[in-house]
Amino acid sequence: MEFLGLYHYWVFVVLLMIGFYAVVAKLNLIKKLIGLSIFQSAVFLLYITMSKVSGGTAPIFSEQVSGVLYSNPLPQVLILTAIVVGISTTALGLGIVVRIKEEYGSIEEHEIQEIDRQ
Amino acid sequence: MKLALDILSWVLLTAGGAFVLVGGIGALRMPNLYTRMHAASVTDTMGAVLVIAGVMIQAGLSLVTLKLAAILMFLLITSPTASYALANAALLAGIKPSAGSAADLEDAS
Amino acid sequence: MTVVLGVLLLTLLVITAIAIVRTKNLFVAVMLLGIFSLLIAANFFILDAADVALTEAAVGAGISTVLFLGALALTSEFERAPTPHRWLSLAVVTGATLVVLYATFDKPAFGDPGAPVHQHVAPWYLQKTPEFVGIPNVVTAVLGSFRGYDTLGEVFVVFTAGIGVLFLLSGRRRPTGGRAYDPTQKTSIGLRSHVIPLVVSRLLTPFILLFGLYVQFHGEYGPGGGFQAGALIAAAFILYALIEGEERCLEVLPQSALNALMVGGALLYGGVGVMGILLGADFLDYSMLAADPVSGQQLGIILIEAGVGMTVTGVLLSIFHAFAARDPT
Amino acid sequence: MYFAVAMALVVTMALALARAVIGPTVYDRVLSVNMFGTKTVLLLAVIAFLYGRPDFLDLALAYALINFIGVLAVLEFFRSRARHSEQEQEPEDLAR
Repeated sequence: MEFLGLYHYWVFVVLLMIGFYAVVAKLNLIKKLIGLSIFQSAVFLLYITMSKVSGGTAPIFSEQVSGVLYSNPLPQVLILTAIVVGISTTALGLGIVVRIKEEYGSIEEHEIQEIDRQ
Repeated sequence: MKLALDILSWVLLTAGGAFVLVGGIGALRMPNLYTRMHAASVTDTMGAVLVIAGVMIQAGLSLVTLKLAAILMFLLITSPTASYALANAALLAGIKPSAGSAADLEDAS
Repeated sequence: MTVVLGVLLLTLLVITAIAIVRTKNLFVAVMLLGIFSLLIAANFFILDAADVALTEAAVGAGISTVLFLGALALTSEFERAPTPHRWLSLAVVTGATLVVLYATFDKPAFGDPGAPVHQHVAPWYLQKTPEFVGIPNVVTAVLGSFRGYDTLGEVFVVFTAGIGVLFLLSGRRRPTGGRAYDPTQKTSIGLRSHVIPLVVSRLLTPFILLFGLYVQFHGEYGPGGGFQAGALIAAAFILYALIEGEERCLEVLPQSALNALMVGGALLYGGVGVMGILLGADFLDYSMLAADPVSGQQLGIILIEAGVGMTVTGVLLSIFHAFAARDPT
Repeated sequence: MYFAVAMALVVTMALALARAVIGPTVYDRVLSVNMFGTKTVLLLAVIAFLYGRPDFLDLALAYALINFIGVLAVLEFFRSRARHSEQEQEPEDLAR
């Protein structure tokens, strides 16, 4: 069980780097945005992992559970807002991609650069 | 009485878990799209009913039971509808139901 | 025992992410992204973050799939080019992975109550919420009251993103009547094959709206609040638009109403903050809104959550309409 | 007991994920996404009890209500694609 203590962080690292790979290596702009949202989810996972206290419960008081440990509410607040902001900014990115497609006729990065060079 | 209810809910939960698992295996192992859909959807409804009924017995009569009933109702309405719409779309796209293994592959490509 | 569940779900998460990056078919990638969102919501729930999981559910289950599919319909569905410099990129990424992995060994173990994160303001929030705000959901208390500035900023980011999408995409609307509610066109394949979904969706839409309002106003007592409710209400209208046609949805809730919601929500939030100043307290300090500071705080939180909900609904629906109204080129 | 059911659900989710990754047609993938959604609803309901906080069922309820939208969006996507590509593409391509 000891080595599982860091498993959540390892998953965070791997997810982060999968998203990063999609952003740097893929040429398709929508694929890049998908990679970006994986990257974003990895960061969310890191924050929520840090907020967890073993043996704790969600930070909502209730009569059924009293005198128990509560998990940390602060990272949850930050991520809660970040999720909605994330979808809005992803939508903005998709909007830009759609406009690029309309102007250039392509969403592949190398083709767009070629058109730009002419 | 308490013990009887507990045993009943355990039986329901175990049966539900078994149904769900069988459905999952069916969805993976069945030879073509429509049989997979059959495996997934039949056990979707049955597994959901059993699991939620088992949990409901544990919850007793309260707001929680009401919420569980609502969840069950919405699942029972939406899940078959989604399966139906999906099967319909697949049929319209030209995937023929046939008994052969991986038949949809040859039809589709 | 729940650790094992968490580990399994996290492993599935990694497998899904790899599959998303490997597939060339963007439609498949979007489908897998839906699975990814479900998995990460389950993970959040296991990690005690019920509010966050509800947000991810409200956003990830409907809206993000709809937006990505809308963008795919307007662009293309396949990634055509092979990945260049694949091995170089993989090497760079692997190197970075090893560096960050090395850094994780300095992290406190998972769930350690003595970790530095749990020493700073968090215990204070947990301790003082019943006294200062008097609501059971600490997350809502921190979101609305203790860290009100932060949330105000986030609301304005959402608002700005909405305006940005409107600037980018709403310039050239399809000539009116293009895909307007046209019964002859709908019967081609639509009506026959979709009558059951039609009935079910009509049945479901009011329940989603009702549930959205419940989440909005129950946010002080259970998981919920403006962000989740806004996304849920937007999802209800998106369902209506998918079934009845986008133009019908715009007749029910026209773009001007959406603009009013966007602006009005942000203004309501800011206005509550300014009210605090006018009544002699600090910006976004709600203690003076009522005779009793605690009920003042509660009133303030209800008002700003309403503002958040309005802005999020308006922005998400405007974005959806901006994508849906465009013709593929 | 809840734990055993939760494990069965997670294993089923893994199987559904395998089906989503293998395909082969897009309909298989949509099917597995839908199945994954149902299993998530059940898993969240069971975990809420496993944790002894049954008041968190709102989450499962939210999924039960709006999972459906994803499938409908996909169908609408197929339909509009079929309409736009009638002249350009062979319909056989669409099943992929």
